[in-house]
Parts: sequence; C-alpha cells; structure tokens
Amino acid sequence: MTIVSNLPIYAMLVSFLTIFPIIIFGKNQNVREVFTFIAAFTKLYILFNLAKFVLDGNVVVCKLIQVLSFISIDFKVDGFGMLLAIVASSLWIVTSLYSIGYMRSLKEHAQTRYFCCFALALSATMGVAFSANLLTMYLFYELLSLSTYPLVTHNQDQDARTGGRKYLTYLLGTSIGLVLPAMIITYNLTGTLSFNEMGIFGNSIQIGTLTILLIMYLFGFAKAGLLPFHSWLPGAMVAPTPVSSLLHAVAVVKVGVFCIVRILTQIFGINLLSSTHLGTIVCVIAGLTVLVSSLVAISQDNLKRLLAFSTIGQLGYIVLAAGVASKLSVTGSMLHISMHAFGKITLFFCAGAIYVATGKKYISQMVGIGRRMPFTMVAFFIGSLSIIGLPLAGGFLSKWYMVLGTLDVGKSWVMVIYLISSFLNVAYFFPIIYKAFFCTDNESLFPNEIKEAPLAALLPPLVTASITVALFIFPDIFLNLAKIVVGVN
Amino acid sequence: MFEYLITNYNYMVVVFLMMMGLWAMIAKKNLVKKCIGLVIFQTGIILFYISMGAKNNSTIPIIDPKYGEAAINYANPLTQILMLTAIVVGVATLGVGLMLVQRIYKEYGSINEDRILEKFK
Amino acid sequence: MADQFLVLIVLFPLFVGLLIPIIAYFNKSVVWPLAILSLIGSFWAVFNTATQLLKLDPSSSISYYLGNWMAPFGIEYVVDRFNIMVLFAIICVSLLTTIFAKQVIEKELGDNAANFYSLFLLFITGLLGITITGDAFNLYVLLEIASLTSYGLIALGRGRALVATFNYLIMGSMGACFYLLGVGYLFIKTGTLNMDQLYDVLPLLFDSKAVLVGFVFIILGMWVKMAFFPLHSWLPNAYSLAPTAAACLMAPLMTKVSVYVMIRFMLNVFSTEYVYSVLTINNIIVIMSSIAIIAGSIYALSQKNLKKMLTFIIVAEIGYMVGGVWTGHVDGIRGAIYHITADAFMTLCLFMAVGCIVYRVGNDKLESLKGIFKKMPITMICFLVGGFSVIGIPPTCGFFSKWYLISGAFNSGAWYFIIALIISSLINAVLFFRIIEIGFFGAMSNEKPDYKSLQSIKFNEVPINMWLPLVIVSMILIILGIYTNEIMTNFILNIVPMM
Amino acid sequence: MIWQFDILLLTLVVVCGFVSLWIKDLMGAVIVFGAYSFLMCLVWTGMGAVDVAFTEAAVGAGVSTIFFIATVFHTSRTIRYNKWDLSTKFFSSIICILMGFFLMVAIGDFPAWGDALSPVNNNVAKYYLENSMEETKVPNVVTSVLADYRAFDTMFETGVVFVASLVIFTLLLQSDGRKKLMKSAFQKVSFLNVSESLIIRKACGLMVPFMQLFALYVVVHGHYSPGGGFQGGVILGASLILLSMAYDIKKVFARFHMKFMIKSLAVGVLIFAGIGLICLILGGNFLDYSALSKLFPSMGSIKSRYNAMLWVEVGVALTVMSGMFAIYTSLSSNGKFEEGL
Amino acid sequence: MILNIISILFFTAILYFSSSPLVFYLLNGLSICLILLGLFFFLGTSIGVIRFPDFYTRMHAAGKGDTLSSILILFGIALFVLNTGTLSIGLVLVCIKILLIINFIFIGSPTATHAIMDAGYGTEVKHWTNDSEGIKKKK
Repeated sequence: MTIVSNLPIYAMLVSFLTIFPIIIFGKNQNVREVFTFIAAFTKLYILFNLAKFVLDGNVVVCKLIQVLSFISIDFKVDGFGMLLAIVASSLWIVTSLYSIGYMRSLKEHAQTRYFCCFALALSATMGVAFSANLLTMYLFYELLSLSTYPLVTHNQDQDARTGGRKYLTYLLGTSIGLVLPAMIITYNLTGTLSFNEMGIFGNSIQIGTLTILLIMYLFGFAKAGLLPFHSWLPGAMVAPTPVSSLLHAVAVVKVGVFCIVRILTQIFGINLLSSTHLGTIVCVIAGLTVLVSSLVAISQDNLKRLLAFSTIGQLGYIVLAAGVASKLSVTGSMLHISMHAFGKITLFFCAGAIYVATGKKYISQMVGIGRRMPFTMVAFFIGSLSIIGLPLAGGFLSKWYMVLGTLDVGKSWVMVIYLISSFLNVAYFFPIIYKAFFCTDNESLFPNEIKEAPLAALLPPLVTASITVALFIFPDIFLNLAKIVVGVN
Repeated sequence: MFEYLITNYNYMVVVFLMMMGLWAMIAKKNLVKKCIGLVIFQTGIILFYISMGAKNNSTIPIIDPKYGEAAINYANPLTQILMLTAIVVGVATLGVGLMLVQRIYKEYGSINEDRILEKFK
Repeated sequence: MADQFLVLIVLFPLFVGLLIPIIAYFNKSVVWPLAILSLIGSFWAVFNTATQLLKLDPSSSISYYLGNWMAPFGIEYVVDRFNIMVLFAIICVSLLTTIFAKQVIEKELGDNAANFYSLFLLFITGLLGITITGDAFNLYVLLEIASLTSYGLIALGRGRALVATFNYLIMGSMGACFYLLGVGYLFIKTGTLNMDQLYDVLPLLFDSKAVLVGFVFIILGMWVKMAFFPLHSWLPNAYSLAPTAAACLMAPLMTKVSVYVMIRFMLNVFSTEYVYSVLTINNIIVIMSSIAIIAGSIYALSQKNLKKMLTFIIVAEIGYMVGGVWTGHVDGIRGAIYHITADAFMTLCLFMAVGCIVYRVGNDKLESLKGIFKKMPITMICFLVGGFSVIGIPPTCGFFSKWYLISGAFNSGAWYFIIALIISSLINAVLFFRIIEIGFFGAMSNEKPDYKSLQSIKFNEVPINMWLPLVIVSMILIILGIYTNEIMTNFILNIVPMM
Repeated sequence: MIWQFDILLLTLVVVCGFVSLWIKDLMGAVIVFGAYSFLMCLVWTGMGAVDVAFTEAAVGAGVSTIFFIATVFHTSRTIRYNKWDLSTKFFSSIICILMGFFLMVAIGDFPAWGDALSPVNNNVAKYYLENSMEETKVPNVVTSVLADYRAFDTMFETGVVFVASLVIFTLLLQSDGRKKLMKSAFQKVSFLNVSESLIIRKACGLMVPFMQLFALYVVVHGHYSPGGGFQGGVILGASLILLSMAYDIKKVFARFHMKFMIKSLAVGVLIFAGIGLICLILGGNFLDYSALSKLFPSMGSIKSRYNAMLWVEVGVALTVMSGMFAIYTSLSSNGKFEEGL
Repeated sequence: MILNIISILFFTAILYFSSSPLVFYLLNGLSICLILLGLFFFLGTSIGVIRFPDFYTRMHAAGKGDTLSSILILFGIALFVLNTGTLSIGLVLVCIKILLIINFIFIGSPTATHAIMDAGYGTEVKHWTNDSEGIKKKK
C-alpha cells in the first residue's frame, strides 16, 4: 500500500538548502564544512526513517508540481530508489570528509563553488532516485550533468577545458538528442510516463519501434557509459580525485545505470524483455562494454584511468544483469550498484591519498609503495577484492546473484562473459598489488621519510574498506531493498 | 478576349504597377530609385482598392437630394477612407526613407548600394 | 467604466507617448517615471480585462465597439483567451525593458532620450493595438505605426545602423503592402473588413482563387515581418546594431506579434478546415521551417559577436513557431502558441543580459566575455537561465514548448521537423556552452587558459535597476515552465478547435 | 466613367512610372514621378474618388516631390553607371514575373470593374451611404466615415504623421550635432542666392495669404465638399513651405519656431485623442461623439457628432501642417536647419 | 483681376434679363470658341517646346502655354457652367470659384517660369547664338 508523505522532498531539499549557507559562509572554511556535515547527517537520518517504511513493503508517494495535464513532477520511493539514495548519502559524508583533507592539503582555489556544486549534485541524485516518472528523472538527470560540469572543470586549465567539453557534449548531446524524443514517443505511444511494476508498453506496439526506443534509451543515458558513449569517463579524470570519486562511485555513473535499470525493469518490464529479443540486445551491448573496457584497463598506466575503465566494465555488469531479465539477476544488478560504489570509492580514495602523499599518478612509479603506505595499500587491496568479486568483500554477493540469475534463464554465454571479465579484473588489479607489496626497489624512488597521507585523507579509504567487508558479512540492508523491488522472497 | 481586357484593364494595370515597384525596390541599386519603387508599389495597391470601389455612372459620395437616396449612384466611400490612410502612411514612410538616404550619403558619401557595401569592408 | 479597460490598454501608452515631447521641454527627468506609470496603468487594464475574461466560459470573448458603432460598420476590439496571453507577454516585456533601459538610454542616446521614449511608447501602443484589434485594416495601420517607430528606434543606433534601417524599411513596407494586398483580395470578394464577419462569410468562397491569393499574400506579408527564413535578411543587422534599449524591446516582441497575427488569420479568419484540408501546402511549409531552424542555428554558430548570434537564434525560433502551427496537429498548434509567450521572455532575458554586458564591458564581441562569470555573476546566471530555456532544459518553459512541438510533429508524421528541432537544440547547447567556457575559463577557445589572470578580475555588476528586471525575467521563465499546466488548460486548450 | 478615357490615363500612368524608374538623371526621374502622381489623381477623380484625388494631389504629388528634390539636392544627382550585374536583376525579375502571374490568375475571379452590385459596394458601404445622412447630418459620406465610423483609423493615421516627423526630426538633429535649432544664432550662408530675387518674394507674399485662407476653407468645409483635415493641413503646410522657399527657413522660423512645431504636432493628435477621451469619461465608448451631448445640452446626439467631427478635423489639420513643415525643414536643410532649398 | 469679375457680372446680367433662347445659343457659341482658342494656343506652345533650340526659348514657350491657354479654357468653362440650366446663385458661385483659379494661375505660373529662368541664368546655361549651330546637335 502507498503512504503519502513529503519526506522524500525534505531529503532532496536538505542538500539543496545547504548551498545558501555555504555561499554565505564561503569565507571561513570551518563553518562552511560544518554545514555540509550537518546536511549530510540530517539527510542520512531522513533516509533511515524513510527506509523503515520501504523495508516493510510499502511505497512512499508525494506530488510536487502538476506541470502538464498528463505529466507532473512527483516522487515515488521504492526499494531501488531507496538503495541508491542510501548509497549516495552515506558516501557523501565520506567524500566530503575526504575532500576537505584533499582540498586543504593542496590548497585548491574556489572551494565554496566546489562544495555548492557537490551539494547540488547530491540533491539531483536524490531527485533521480525518488522520481516517479520519466520526466522527473530526465529533469534531475539534466540538473546533475549541469551541476557536475563546474566540478569536472575545477582547475580551469587547458585539459580541464577539453575534458569538460567532452563531458558536456556526450552527456547533454545524448540526453537532448536521444532521450527527449524517446520520451515524447513513449508518451505518444502509451499516454503515460510514470513507472509501474509491469512496464507500461502494452503488446499492441510492434517490435520495430520498441527496439528503436530501447536503443535510444540505452545510448541516451550516456552516464552509464555503454560502449560508444563511454569515453567521457576517462576524459573526466582531469578533475581532482574527490570529484572523480563522486563521479564514479557516488553519483554520476550510479545515476546513469540506475536510470537504465529503472527503464528496463519498469518501462519495458522484465517479462517483455525476456519474451522478446530486446533482452538479448541489452546483453550484447553490455557484454561488449564489459569485455572491451576490461581489456583496455589492462594496458593503462595512469592509475585513475585504469580505475575509470574498470568502472565502465562494472557498469556493463549491472546493465548485463538487468538485460538477462530474470528476477535473481535483477536483484544481483541492484545489489552490485551498492557493492561497486563502496569498492570503487575506496580505490579512488587510495589513489587520491597516494597522489597527496607522493604526488605519483602512474602505476610504474608505485613500485614498493606498500612498505611506505601500508594502510592505504591494504584498503586498496580490499577494494580491488570487492571489484573482482572474491568472497572476502561485498562484490562477491552481487556477482553470485547475477550468475544464479543467468543460470535460471539459461543464457549460458552471459555466464561465460562473467567468468572472462572476472579473470580480466584480476589481470589488471593484481600487478598493482604485487608491485606495491612484494617487489623491493632501490631507495631512490621512495626516500624513506614518506609516511602515510594526512589523517583526513587516510581515514575515509579505511572506513569504506571496512564497510565493504561489513557488507559481505551482513548484506541484508541492500539485499532486502533489492528483493522487495523484484518481488523475490 | 477584348471584352475581358476592357473590364479587367484596371486590375492588370494594378498588377503591373506593383510588379514594377517591387522590381525597382529589389533590383535598383540607387537608394532614391528604391524609394520611387516603394511609392509606385503603394500607389499600385491604392489604385487596386479604388478601382474596387468605383461604380459605373455614379457620382462622388456626397449625398445631395439631386442624386437621391439610393446607394447605387454614389461611389463607395469605404475604399476611399482606407486609401486616405494608405497615402498618408506612404508619405510618412517615404519621408523616413529619404531622411535615411540623406544620412547615409552624409556618412558614406554615396547612395549607391554597392559603393556603401564596399565601404563596410 | 468596467468594460472600458479594453481600450485603456492602448490609450495609456498612446497618450503618454504623445505627451512626452511636450513635457520634455519643461523637465527631462520626469520622462522615465512617466513612461513606467503609463505601462503600469496599461498592465492594470490588461489585468482587469483578464479577470473579466476568466469569469466567462472558455471559448467566449469580450468585444468593444469604438465609437459605439456595431461590429461590421465601426472598428471592433476583440479579446479572447488567445490574445490575452500575448497581451500579458507584451506588457510584461515592455514594462521590464523600460525599467531596465534607464541608464542604457542615457549612456547611448544622451540628449534626444525624450524622443526615444516617445517612440518607445508608441511602438508598444502599436503592438498592443495589433494584438487586440478585430479589424483587418486597423491592423495594417497599427502595423505601420509599429514599423515606423521601429525604423526610428533602430536608426538611432550607431555605425552601420542606418543602412540596416534602410533595408528594414524597404523589406518592412514591402511586407506591410503584401498584407494590405491580401486584405484587399479578401475585401473584394467579401466586402467586409471585420475578422469575425470574414470568418462567417469565407466558407462559402473556399474554392475561389482570389481568396487563395489573398491568403497567400497575407501569410507572405507576415513572413516578411516576422523574418521567416528566406525573407530574414533584414533582422540580424537591424537588431544587432540598434541601441540596446530598442533591441531589448523589439527583439522579443515584433516577430512574435507577427506570428500571432499569422496564427489569428489561420485559426480565426480562415478556419482550420480551410488551411489544413483545402490547401495542401502545410507539409511544404513545415519543411521550409525546418530549413529555417537549421539555417538559423548554423548562422548563429558562425557569428563572432553576441547580439548577432542572438538574432539568428530568433530566426530559428520563428522556424519553431511557424513549423509548429503548420504541422496541422492540435499539439503542434498549442506548442506554437505557448512558444510565443515563452520565446518572448527568453529573448528578453538574453537581450537584457547582453545589454548589461555591453553596458559594463563596452562591446559584445566574444573576446570581451573573458572571465565574465567572476565580474558579473548575477547577469551571467540569468543569461544561463535564458540559455537553458532556449536549449530546452526541463524546469524552464523552453522545454515544454519543445515538448508540444515535437509531439505535434510526431503525431502529424513530420519527422524532419523533429530532427530539425533536435539539431537546433544541440547547436544552441554548443552556442551557450561556448560562452560559458569563455566566461568560466577566462580564455578564448584557442588560447591557453591560465588561472592567474582570472584572479585579477573583480566584482563589477550593473546598477540595481538593470539587473533586477533581469532576475525577474529569469524567474518568470522558470515559473512559466512550472505552471505550463495552468496556462495550457485555461488559456490555450480551447483556442484550437478539435481537428 | 468613360472607359476609353480611363484606359488612356492608365497607360499614361504606367508609362510615366516606367520612365521615372528608367531615367538615369535623378532630378529628371523625380519630376517625371511628380507627373506620375498628378496623372494618378486624374485617374482617381475619374473613378469618383475625389477626396483621395485631392489628398494625392496635395500630399502625394506636391509634398513628396519636394521631399525628393530636397534629398536629391543634398545627395548626388546623377547615378554613376555601374556594370550591369546580371544576378540580382535577373533573380528579382524572375520573382516579380512569378508573383505577377500569380496575381493575374486571381483577376478572373474578380467582379467586373465598376459594377455596383459587387460585394464590396453592397455589404458595409451600402450602410454608410444610406444611414450616414440621418446619423451624422454630414452630406460628405467620406468625412463622416473618416471622422466618425472609423475614427480610430484616422487617429492612428495622424499618429503615423506624428511619428514620422518625430523620427525624421530626431535623426537629422542627432546627425548634425550642432543644436543650433534651440539657440537662435543663425549665421548667414552666402550660397547661390537664387532665392533672393524680388519678384518671387513679392508673388509669394501675395499668394500665401490666399492659400492659407483656401486651406482653412477646405478644413472647415470638409462636411459639404471634398476635403477635410488632411488636405487642409497639407495646404497650410505647403504655404509655409512656399514661404520658406521664397525667403529662407530663418525667416519662417522666427514666426513658427521648431520647438513650437513639435508641440503643435503632439497637440494635434492630442486634440483628436482628447475628444475621444472626453467621450470615454462621459460614459460612451472611446470616440463615441454622441456622449458629448451630455456636455452641451443644447446639442442632440447627432448635432454633437456633427460638431465633434469638425474639432477632430481641426486637430488633424494642425498635426499634418506642422508635420509636413517639420519634415520639409529637416530634409531640405539636411539637419542644419538654417538654409532651405 | 477686376476685369474678370466685371465680365462675369455682365454675362450674368444678360442671362438674368433676357431669357430668350437666342442669347443661350450665343453664349454657348462664345464659350466653345474660347475653349477652342485655348486649345489652339496649347498646340502652339507644345510645338514651341519641341522645336525651340535652347533652354531659354523653350522655357519661354512653356510659360506662355501655362498662362494664356489655360486662362482661356477656364474662362470658356466658366461661361459654359453659367449656361447650364436655370440661373441660380450656386452656379454663379461656381463661376466665381473658377475665376479665382484663373487669378491664381495668373499670378502663380509666370512667377514659376521666372524662377526657373533665373535659376537657369544663375547656373550660366549658355544661350543659342547664330554661329553656335552645334548646340542643338551637341546636346
């Protein structure tokens, strides 16, 4: 049954309203940071008592504005939205702590602008998570890509400009070029845009338009980084590390994948995907993305680019699982969103810590770093475990469900893709760890006085690493959320 | 054919005048000639309206008992009112146009469109 | 007194416009407040008419006989749900421009500012008259007043404004004469000038060639006045070289009012059944408008200075409206009608922002925009809101009008129109983000941006009475976007008869 | 309307138009254009549109020829023969021919020229002809429709004259920069003292009073004979122009200063609109003269309409007079306002 | 000026007193030959304008045409108007209006011709002399 309450709006507005105090107290940093934390904690608190409703099976609905006679901007919170919201807000706390450490140590310019855009990006993510229909999702999706532009081009130099330009052309171009017409065509075909469990396409619409629509949606939401439109992600590595962590783990990419999975499950509907050949199209595209990105990741030398390509691969996993369109695999994909978030953010924090402490970006320079910065590298190790999907970290569970899902439906070639890509993940993570810990190198590379990064930059990776391990042990928060949505008991 | 020519001669002259005015406005390079074309175009339309309202063997629309009451034997006053306005508007536009020609000549020293464009380069 | 508001709308600016040259000899400083007072009075009149109108049932209209002569014999003012919306747009735009334009006029025009204000107000009277009048010939006279004042306003600009005005004069009077010719062709067949009576008489004459030629010439005349693509050569020079205050007033309104006239003739004089079923040219015109959209956007891309770029965006927007109406589907027409008001405010927001930049920076070349974000944050944010609305980002009204246009085109099978709309939104996105880049990075696209030069730029905003209307307009853009539903249901829905 | 006479005149008109466009020497073209306008007046008188012919003669032929001559005088007289660039000429002739053909097609559909039963003459115009006499007591139906039935059009028409002269005055004033106009310190320019000759001055001195008298007759007599505000105003303006040609602008300015001109421009239109406003205040619709009978009890609604039209005509004459003279002085002195033609 | 008015009064007096048809035909005949005379003069002037060699002489001929022939024609028309139908004050008024036109032309057109000649002389337009045969050809 549905409960009408405007908690979701408060959740969304909290981070939106913090922008004004941040601007007002822009001058002295401490007060400004305090406000960010207050906002983060209140948001988390709101989300938890929202989760209480969602966990015992009902959906929270609230209406915002009746924009057109048939479309309105209103929110509907279900398990899947809840999952993304919790992931995003919890990581927001960690990331803001990390960015304070990062910014202050590197004495970055325009920090007020940074934190405002951060808060705006978060409220946009909330908006997407709670959106009840395609228009609201599109609205907040656009808002997100616009609010993250100043973050990506933060250090305002030449390659920041090229990265920002590529970022915008991909995201805005595909969203206006493909999603807008697709949305309008969907509206004209079905008369409504709101999500519902079984998908809104009746069987009257012939398969041709459906395939075109599917392709438009898949490539329209370029944030999910499917193959042809993925190159903005490595391009966005120009941004400072907390931003790239935001991009990869907390908000941007997650939102992209969230939208695609939402559309696949609640616009097209699982049984429509499985019955027609639409599901296979999704699997082919996603599979290609996974394989190609993992192969490219192996040859990368810059650590952050490597992580970027691995993210593309992991997103491909999520879409692949959704494409398989069986109940178990969809739960697996939803679960993987949270697992991947925590795992990847740890990796990015470590990369950031290494950069802050040693100023090194390239893996070839990181020989024997394990001895100098043991804690960071341990966190890095746990994070990579989660990405690869080995038992010690949370990643394993989601992959487990995904593989079970493929077995139900009997798509064996998808399972083959899973295995190959896991091997490839190992192939690009293991050399880093091996170089860091096991091989010694001459002293010149690392004068021994380098110690760990400052506490503010060291603590967050450890926290997220411990959360990844915790998720492996009691994953029930996200698991139940995913299960409720899919209806598996 | 001759009969057709007679009855519609007016309208043909109207069309011809308008096309002459239009041609002058577009093709002529000299700005004053363009203004002349403009006024010819407008007088063409005025002729069209007036010949619309003309009636055979009818007198000017001043009602006096000699010609009686019926509307048949008076010319159509409505088209004449419209054309009074059109003439005055035409002269107003002409005045503004000629003022612009003078200012352009003072600024660029020539009233030939090509010379002026060369000066812009 | 209650039903006199209709004529008061036009009388307020007319009287003050006439009084200003006289008052200006006594003291010059009273002219600006007087102008604002007259527009507020007119706004009050529009507001009252609107309240009266909303009480009646949707498809009815209020009419007002000038000189107390019944409809076909005297001139009649008609206000229905459609032109009350356009009236609101005109009044708000002109009020905000007058508030905005005080310093700009003093800076650019100096001593003959009084005459400028008088032309300013008479231009607004002309536009208001065009929107309300129910008589075809009266519309021609008001069209002439509006164009004559706009020649005056533009010619006061600098540099090559004179040659631009001369071209505008020739094209403008050509357009007006085409309109007059079209009305003449209708007049000779029907004998009446009143639009409602034409609506009743014309159905009997649908097969006659004269009515067809009349229709073609009226539409042709309006196309020249609204600068539809093949006939648009006068607009870019005219609006970019005009004084800022004049550009801010004319750019949003002049073209939109001619679109309004075209739609009024298509829907209320020649019934939709004539335009879409008897004539089979609406597909060709939709193709032409798609070409207009794409050409306008490409031209805008190749421009070096800001105002010229905005004028070409206007040309593209006209393509939206004309294409929207001619798709023939109900959604398309509603989208075009909604786009009139939306686009008026969008263009006003952009031109005002450029006005502020020119006021502070001196010229509107793209080079002079370096580091503008730091120097004039408020103006640039409003410029962005305007830009987003032109691109069609959801909360702003641009998105919803595009929504209707695309769905109208989709239902009527005009896929090329959808492609043109999408391409032009993408090009608009490139245009505006190019400006954001220059403003944000403080360096042209070819130079290397370095952060040090950005530090030196300090905060240097325009005076309050310039950026306040700007903020109000960008607010209106968003509010208009959000409340599209109210506007649609009680203003636009019942204009278009079901087809 | 004897059709042979009409055809002759129309062919002459077309020939004049073509010649005026074709002649190389601008002054010649302008003179031929003057002839073109006068022939046009004849055509209209033939068709019974006497008021329009009167206006065309006074405004179209008289004043605009003077404007043309003033402009040609201040710009170059001959056209430098440029090469015959085929592209624009060819392109525009194609357009014109196409448009002409398109217009011709519709001619077949028109009612025959001059038949009294065509819809144009039967629908609204019939009402005017029959009811104007008892509703406004004005025999000249043209003036009654002009000043009463469609008075709103005429108000905006005077507005057009006001706007045009304001635009021309402002722009030429702005161009010159020297605001001598406001100060009265003119310096004498010895320049081709053609207009010094005694004979012209004396003749003009003799003629101008009669002209002004005739102009007033035309304005006031608009109800009974062709004429009215516009024609009278233009003749008044023409008399002033004649004076400024015989003597020079400085002399006329002494009596009729430019500042006064702008004010009388605005006052004329304000009289017209003011009367409308008074009717509005008195309860009738805008420009509904019968409401004035409340103001002057002696006059019934019809009588008040009759007189209101007279005042309105005076307002129009005032505007048109000062308008035409303002335009003449600005154009002929090219903004310097000290030495006319 | 006065001459005109006297002559018209003289004619109205004749008509008023003797209403016999003979006078009617006489007056009609008079107006017709007046108009013919006027037309004849017009013919003369137009031939003059074409044939005369240089500016001044042509201008002289044009001047003649304006004043003399138009006055004759107008006088003829005045008489003709006087003659239509019964003698009423309205008709006499129309006659006097035509007379006013005659006076106006009588003052106006010679001055105009004079002004043009003066301007021609001012800008040194060359005269035609015996030996300068070539002027006509050259122009």
